[in-house]
Amino acid sequence: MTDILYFGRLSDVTGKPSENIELPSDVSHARDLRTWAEARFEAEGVFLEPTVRIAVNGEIVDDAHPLANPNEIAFMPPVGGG
Amino acid sequence: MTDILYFGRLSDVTGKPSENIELPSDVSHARDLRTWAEARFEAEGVFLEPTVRIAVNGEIVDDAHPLANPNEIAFMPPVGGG
Amino acid sequence: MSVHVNISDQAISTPELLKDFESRLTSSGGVVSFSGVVRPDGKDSRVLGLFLQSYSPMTENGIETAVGQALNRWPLEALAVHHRTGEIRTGETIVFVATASKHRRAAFEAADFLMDYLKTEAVFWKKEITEAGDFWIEPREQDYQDNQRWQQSETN
Amino acid sequence: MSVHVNISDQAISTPELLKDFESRLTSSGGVVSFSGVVRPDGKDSRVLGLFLQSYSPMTENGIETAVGQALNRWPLEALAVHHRTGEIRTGETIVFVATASKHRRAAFEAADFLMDYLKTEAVFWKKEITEAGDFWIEPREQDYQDNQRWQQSETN
Repeated sequence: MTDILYFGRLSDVTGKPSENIELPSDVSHARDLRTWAEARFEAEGVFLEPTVRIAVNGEIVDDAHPLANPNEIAFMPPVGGG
Repeated sequence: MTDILYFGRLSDVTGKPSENIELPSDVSHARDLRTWAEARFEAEGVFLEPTVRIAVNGEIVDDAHPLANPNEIAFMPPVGGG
Repeated sequence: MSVHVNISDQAISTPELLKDFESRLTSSGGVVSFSGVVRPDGKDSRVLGLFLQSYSPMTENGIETAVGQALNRWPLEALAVHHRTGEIRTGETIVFVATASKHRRAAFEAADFLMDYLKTEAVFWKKEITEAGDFWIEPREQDYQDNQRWQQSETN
Repeated sequence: MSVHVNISDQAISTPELLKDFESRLTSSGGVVSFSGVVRPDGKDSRVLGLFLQSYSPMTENGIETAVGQALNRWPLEALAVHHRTGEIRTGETIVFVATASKHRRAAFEAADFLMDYLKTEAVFWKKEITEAGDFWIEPREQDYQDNQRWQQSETN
């Protein structure tokens, strides 16, 4: 099981700040998560925005990053400071 | 009678921070005060230093300023902030 | 050297934090503090408060990296960063930074530098709660420019 | 607009002054405070304290002129200057400056500007009381250079 976190305005799209799910078997790389989330939340492209970054277990990764049963994945819109 | 104030290191020379005196009749301009103080305290030239300024009744004056029975005269070494 | 970094949803009392900060100093001539307070005037309507999200430990790690840069760059005796998260009402303090150094310029510059980091790059997501609704706020161009100053002066 | 200028031989409590300052604010996003503490390390020997002379009302008038310049130059909501005179022991606070503005850069710069004035041009005479004796201190070249910055950036 993996925690998926939706930060900032993404939680408005998903209706929740996080969820704990079994990753589908066809989600093998970070880029697959974007299309998976797009479809899951009918997100009108927000998960495909290049400024929305993906962090796996607390580390920012690029789209080509392979996913090996991660504990925690975060979708991060641009951070704006406090 | 006139209050004469000796600020900063000048009070080390005079041995007092201020005094209340009758100005001698030959002290008619600010420059005369310098020579008067020099003689009075055997001051080795400190009252003649151009960076030591004279204030009359709270206003800085130049050496040519005439003295008309002032209430308060201050000898001010360079100010150095707090 | 005393360094405190704290991120919490508890209220910030600037005078108390400053008192605590000063009590740890022994040799500093200058102490600078900055506190950021939630302002009532939003872009379009009155702001009732903010909601601030952090992502632990990424938020803390980022702040600690900026703190390390400040310590490398300025001769500081002590440094504190307290940042609040969660719901913060207008008029309440959202951030407190304090720096102490023998030299006042170092204390001023380090506090200014840390605030620029905290206002532009720090890992926070911020929602304005206004009379007209709630709005997520993403970075302003001015904030990027402010932060840019420090990189320029490093290469010049 | 709230402006406080105070020169007195009474002890300065930075946290209390900051609390009082913050209580007067209604719209500021950023509050900067600076406090200057008497340092133990003198030029040649250990400093036990300072003796600071002012000349009223010349000292107050000079500070108020600098305060006026700050208010003209930066959009401030509030500003406070508290300066201590008389005998001040090492570790005690000699000066407190606070500024508040909607914009943090304005608050930082105004506090920095006022401190430069207070450390270079303000009408004070200062004696260091050290283990090796008492010494009157006159301006350092560095202080003049710090203060010079503000005139340069006005004409550029």
